[in-house]
Amino acid sequence: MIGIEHYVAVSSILFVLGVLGIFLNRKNIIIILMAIELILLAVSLNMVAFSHYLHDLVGQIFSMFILTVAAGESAVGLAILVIYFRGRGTIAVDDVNQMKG
Amino acid sequence: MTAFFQSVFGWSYELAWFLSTIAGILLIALPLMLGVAMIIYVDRKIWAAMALRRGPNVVGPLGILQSFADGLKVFLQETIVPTAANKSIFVIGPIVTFTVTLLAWAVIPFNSGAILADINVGLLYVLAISSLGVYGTIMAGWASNSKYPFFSAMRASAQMISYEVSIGFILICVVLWAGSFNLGTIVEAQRGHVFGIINGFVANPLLFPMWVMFLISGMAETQRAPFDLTEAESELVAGYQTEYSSMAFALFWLGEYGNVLLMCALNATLFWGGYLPPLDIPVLYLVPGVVWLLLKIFFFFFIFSWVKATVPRYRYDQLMRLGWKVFLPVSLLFVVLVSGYLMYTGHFA
Amino acid sequence: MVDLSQYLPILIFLGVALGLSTAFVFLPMAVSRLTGSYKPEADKLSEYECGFPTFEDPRSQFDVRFYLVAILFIIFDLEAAFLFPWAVSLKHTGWAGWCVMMVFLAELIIGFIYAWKKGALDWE
Amino acid sequence: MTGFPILSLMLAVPLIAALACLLVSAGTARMLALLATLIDLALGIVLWTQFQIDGPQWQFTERAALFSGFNYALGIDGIALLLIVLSVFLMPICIGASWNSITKRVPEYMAAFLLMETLMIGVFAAQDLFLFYILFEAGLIPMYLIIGIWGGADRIYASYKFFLYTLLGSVLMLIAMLWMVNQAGTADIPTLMQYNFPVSAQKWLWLAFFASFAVKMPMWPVHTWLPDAHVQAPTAGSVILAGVLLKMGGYGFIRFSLPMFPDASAYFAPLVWGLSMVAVVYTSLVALVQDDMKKLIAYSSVAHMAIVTVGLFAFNRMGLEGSMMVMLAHGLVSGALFLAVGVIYDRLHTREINRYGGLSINMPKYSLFFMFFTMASVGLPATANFVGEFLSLAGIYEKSSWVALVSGTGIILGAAYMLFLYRRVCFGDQKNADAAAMPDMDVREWLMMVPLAAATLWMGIYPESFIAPMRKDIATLEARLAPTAPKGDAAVTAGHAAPAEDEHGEGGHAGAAPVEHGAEHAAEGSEK
Amino acid sequence: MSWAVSLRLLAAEDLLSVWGLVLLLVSAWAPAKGRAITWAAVGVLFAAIALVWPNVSTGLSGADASAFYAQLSVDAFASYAKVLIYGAAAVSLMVAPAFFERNGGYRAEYPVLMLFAALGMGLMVSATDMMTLYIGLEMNSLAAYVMAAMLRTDGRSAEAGLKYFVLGALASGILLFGMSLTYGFTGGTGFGAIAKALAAGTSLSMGATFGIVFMMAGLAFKISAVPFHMWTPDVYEGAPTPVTTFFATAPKVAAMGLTMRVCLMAFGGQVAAWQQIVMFASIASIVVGALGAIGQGNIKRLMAYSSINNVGFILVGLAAATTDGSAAMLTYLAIYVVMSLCGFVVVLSLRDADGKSVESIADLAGLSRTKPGLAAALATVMFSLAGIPPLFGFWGKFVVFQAAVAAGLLPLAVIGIAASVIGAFYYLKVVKVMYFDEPADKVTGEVGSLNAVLLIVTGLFISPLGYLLTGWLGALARGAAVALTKAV
Repeated sequence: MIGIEHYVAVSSILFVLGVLGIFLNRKNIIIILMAIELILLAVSLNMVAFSHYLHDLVGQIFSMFILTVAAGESAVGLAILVIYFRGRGTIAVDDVNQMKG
Repeated sequence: MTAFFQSVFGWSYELAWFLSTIAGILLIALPLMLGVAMIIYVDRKIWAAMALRRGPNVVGPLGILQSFADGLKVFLQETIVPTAANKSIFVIGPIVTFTVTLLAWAVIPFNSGAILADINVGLLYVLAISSLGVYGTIMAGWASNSKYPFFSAMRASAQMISYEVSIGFILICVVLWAGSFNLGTIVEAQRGHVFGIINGFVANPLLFPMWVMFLISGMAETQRAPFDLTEAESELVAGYQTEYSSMAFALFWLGEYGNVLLMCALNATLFWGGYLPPLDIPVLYLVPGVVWLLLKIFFFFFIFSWVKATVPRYRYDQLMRLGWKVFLPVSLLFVVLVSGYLMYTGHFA
Repeated sequence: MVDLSQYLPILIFLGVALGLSTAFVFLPMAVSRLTGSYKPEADKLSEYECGFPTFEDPRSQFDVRFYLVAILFIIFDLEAAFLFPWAVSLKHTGWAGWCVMMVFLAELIIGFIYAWKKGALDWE
Repeated sequence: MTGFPILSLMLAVPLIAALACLLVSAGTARMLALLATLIDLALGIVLWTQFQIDGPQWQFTERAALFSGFNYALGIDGIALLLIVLSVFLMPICIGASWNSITKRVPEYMAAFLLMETLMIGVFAAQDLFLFYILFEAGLIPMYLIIGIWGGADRIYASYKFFLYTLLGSVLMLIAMLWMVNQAGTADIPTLMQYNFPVSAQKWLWLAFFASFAVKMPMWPVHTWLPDAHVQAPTAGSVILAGVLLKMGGYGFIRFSLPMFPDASAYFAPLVWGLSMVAVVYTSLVALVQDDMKKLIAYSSVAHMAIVTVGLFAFNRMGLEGSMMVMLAHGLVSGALFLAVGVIYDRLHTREINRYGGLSINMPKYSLFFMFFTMASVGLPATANFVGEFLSLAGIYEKSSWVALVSGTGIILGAAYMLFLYRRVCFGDQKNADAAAMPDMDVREWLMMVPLAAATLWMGIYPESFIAPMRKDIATLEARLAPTAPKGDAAVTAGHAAPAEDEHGEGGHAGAAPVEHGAEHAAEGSEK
Repeated sequence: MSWAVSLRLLAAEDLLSVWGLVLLLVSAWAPAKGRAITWAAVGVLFAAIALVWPNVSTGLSGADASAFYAQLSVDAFASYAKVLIYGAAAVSLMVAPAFFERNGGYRAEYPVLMLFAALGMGLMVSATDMMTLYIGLEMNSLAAYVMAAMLRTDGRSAEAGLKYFVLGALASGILLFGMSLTYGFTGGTGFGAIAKALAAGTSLSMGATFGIVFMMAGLAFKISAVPFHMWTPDVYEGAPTPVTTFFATAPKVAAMGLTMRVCLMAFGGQVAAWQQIVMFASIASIVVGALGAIGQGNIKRLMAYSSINNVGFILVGLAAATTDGSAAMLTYLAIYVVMSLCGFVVVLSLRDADGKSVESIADLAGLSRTKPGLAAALATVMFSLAGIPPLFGFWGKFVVFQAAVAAGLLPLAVIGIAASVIGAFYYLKVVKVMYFDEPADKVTGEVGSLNAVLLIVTGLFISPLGYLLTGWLGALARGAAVALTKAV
């Protein structure tokens, strides 16, 4: 039977994948955006699983908020990315280095 | 059916359940594919008739086997995967499109209780699955690594998601009235909806405009004429399928028509009482529900064809304008109106 | 408790559908090799263009409006996500729930009006 | 004791003048600064005359709860009185010294100096631990600016070194203060001076305070900022640095380390002795080989301060009084020496000793003063330093003859390098034409030198004027230290040569072994 | 509790949200009226301060302050933080139009975004439930991301926005993951429920420990504490200076307030679980902030490292985990906000003859002769940030270390304060450049009258005159801290 620990394990794996995706990815900023979404999905999964497990609706409501905010976040992220691309002509991660120090 | 398998063959519950489910799936998928093949033929026939032409009439009686001939032809064709393409994504594109088309049918109630997966958020499921359809399009356009498919895919996806917004709000009106996401429940909620006799939300003055918008949105969503802007020979060649050939190409076609049928089915289910007869009169219930549903689907398909044959094509800016500046505000307004009316009257399902 | 068993057919359906469409894609490939219609050549495999090699990376540039549409979609579609649970539970939440959602919708509409006024909804 | 807030007034006058200076022109700023410092000097004299030698320990106390967490609490005893008087006495001289030599940004310069005066007076008058700390630290900023803006070529390095060394020392003290206040429940200095902290904690606290005061003092090996700062600071900056700022370290030992942590002081006394011995010998030797006049005097300051610490950690009246006297005397003498250097620096703009020579020929009056202060620095009897050094060494001799012996060599070495300096500058041939052409002192320089010389003589001939106000306070301190003070190896009381070993077993009482004329007095103190 | 009561408790936030929306529409119709909208927004922020002020002075706490079914609390603690937040937002709004008009155009949306950011921060510090916490946090962050990238013509601005976005989103993700674990293993999202589940004495489950650790990591990102500080210098440098002014002040207060509430209210019963993390972050921030600043040539980057450094000092108060510690943090925050505002107003006033911003420290050479007022203000800020006593900045460090010592955290206090000497080094460097070096004559632009007024007001606050406020400020901070710890 699938228990809560399985959900937590899966979401932890997703979470770690997301974090690694941000730090190991050297190619494309869009991938970073996706990695962030992955993290948020991991959290949502956790929330829903715990909510089910605890017989408590709050977790599910929380995951709704997370989803919505994630949407807003990616909208803003995309907008910034567009501005960035217009100025720089590239979205490679390694090129985001105009400021150093 | 599970019980049937159990009693006849003496199988265990799990096995019987599994086999009956498989059977159900095949009962949906195979006729659907057959239906798509036929509907392509029908489409061409209707279109021809409106243009006072004959349409396909060579293969088989009245040309009825035309689609099968076409199918066989593409099946035997060489599959070309362009050198510049991202091979795996290129191949996955049509698979996604067609899979998604099939999957959405899992929650459509064909008759009272005749539903493959009677989940309580059926409508959300449909919405979610149909959103996934964008992926097939965008994958195809992207993976082709060629100008025209790419532009076409961008257009197609922008168009699809634009109308999905207003579709979402429209569906909320339906859900408000039905009080459930379960498609079966929604259909049942339409029983005797108006004056206690007319089955279907469509006769409701608050929901009728919603249905009109849903119908039009459905055309835009499935890139049917007059919104078939993804395919423009002069500028975009064959749209995002330009680089495709053989069955991969055909799958997009199948997918497209499958989606059209799904839209028709949703029109029928959400606004026209689904498997219910038009009027809540006992005698009409003698006809099986699935027949009513099929009739309605066909009726809507006829409308689709009719529009395709008669209405001039929209420009892309007009299309986006219609979606964002007309449908979205109007549907939002109706969410307010419908919910306000329901609150005021306390008339919940 | 939610009966998740109803989702199992969907999973099976997914398997079947995937299998079907995969077969549709790959079978012809095999068939065409058997029948000998599989004759790839460089020109055939080049991307579609009007008789000359493509000038530039086809993905390099496209209208930023597509991004804008995507962004708008994300916002409005996700806001609708709040409406769904509200719609099915309106009779339980009563006027309070209705008023709160109207406030929410008002904010959404203000954002919509802003976007409209700013020309985000125009397509030339 | 009239209730008139004279201390606040002394703080306010230079502060207001400092702010006013920023708004006026260079010439006005000079006058304003001189006026303010002279007013403060007058107030300081009033303070001295009004101070009741037999009165309560803390006089002129003021208290106001202006702040939360610490109080605006002022008050002075004899020790603080003398240091305040020293400060206000030196200030007009500093302003005078800068009268012509500072030409750029005069208003800011004067403001910085006046601010320094406020802070110095405040440090000595503060009766709240945190008020003390704030004022103590605040001195860093104006001093940093004085060195950095108006200093010599290497001023930036010097100003950094000065700032960071002192800051590091004092932040540790802050933590110790926080702990003490938390433990004792009050930040009142007089109360804390009576408070008995646990012995184990005392050691840490003592070390933290030591970190601050040793840097400020400065003690070897954290003295290195001092020569740099002195060399680079303008003349008046050097005067104030040597004359007053260094005394804050000594004042800190007297006011905090010794009375608040008597056990730890005794425990760490050998450490202080050791460092002081090294400092006396080492810095004296270093001073011998200096080519730079200011650096030489700076190293001599370090050596003198080592005598101060030795005296302080003698734990007896002689040592403590001697230390105070050395501090006061050093304030006058080294200040005067820096001024003397300043006088010729203003003319030739070099501090290199070899550029001068034979000044006694063309600057006889100057040479006379220079001679006088050189002698005073050496510790010639009848000058200020003699009294202090003698008392300090006598005090420490009671505790450790070896320390006294080694420290005593400092006097000899001091004579060596100072006379060597004097010979090279004032005697011999006039090697350099430009040095030979320098005019003698003018009226302004006379006005600065004469008071210093007079004060030095006064202190050397009639030290009682200066010892009297602090006698009672020193006695109190000695009594506080008596139970824990380490035993001496060379008690010089005739006829009682042996008892040191015998009394060893008798615990606290034994350490009080008094000597000389203050014996009864001190013993009574320890009995109370 | 009725809705009306809740709404009345949150009157300031109601006002902010309504006016934010109104101004949004106004900005759509009158995009050229940026200045008018700005002043309207400033007025709204001050009105909001006036509305929350009574709660600070009366020390409102407990159930009286709880709104919307214990989702939010407008106790004295939240209100104290809000006063700082709204005030800082108002100031950084006031200085914005002039800057943007010189650098490629002012957008009327800026004040609107600022209002929403302020609203989000108000919710953050009020939140007594992880859900409201998250909403407030994101409301602030989303507006902040956009503001960072506001200067569309400047590549650095976009890059700053992008970096801030990516790392900010990552931080929210980590924080959220921690929240989800906490929710799962304590069974609630309300701080009260969590505190009850984690009551002192009960042993902490593995999952809840992870939850705390992840939440601390996410919060550390938001307050830019080491080791999650790396975004700060880039964002501070790249963002338009008024935005940097804002970042350095209001969100710091909000994130710190949030951290305090989470640590002391939700996890107040399990101090041992987070105390060491906080201590480590504190010392690391102090040291890294100080060391990192040494090599910086850009004044904004320097301020960024300085903010990291200061966060370390503030965290010392959190490590104490006492009411004293909280009061000290709040006092420090107030002083820090004013110091930063003053510092950034100076930075905003540094302009060359063409009106371009001067950001290089080397270009400040000899500023004390060309612009004595500016130099004096910046020097005051620098000494104050370094915590040199007569200036008010010392007071913040003082109270914080006092609390740490009182809580028995002597080693932390000793290490922290010793490391502050490193920090003094780079603050001195700025003073050195301005006062000791020969004039470079780069900064020749006029200081506007608005900036001058702001400089005088903030400068007087951090001058020694500030000590006269210690009693008043201390009482307010204490009232707020009591409200926070009493709520447990």
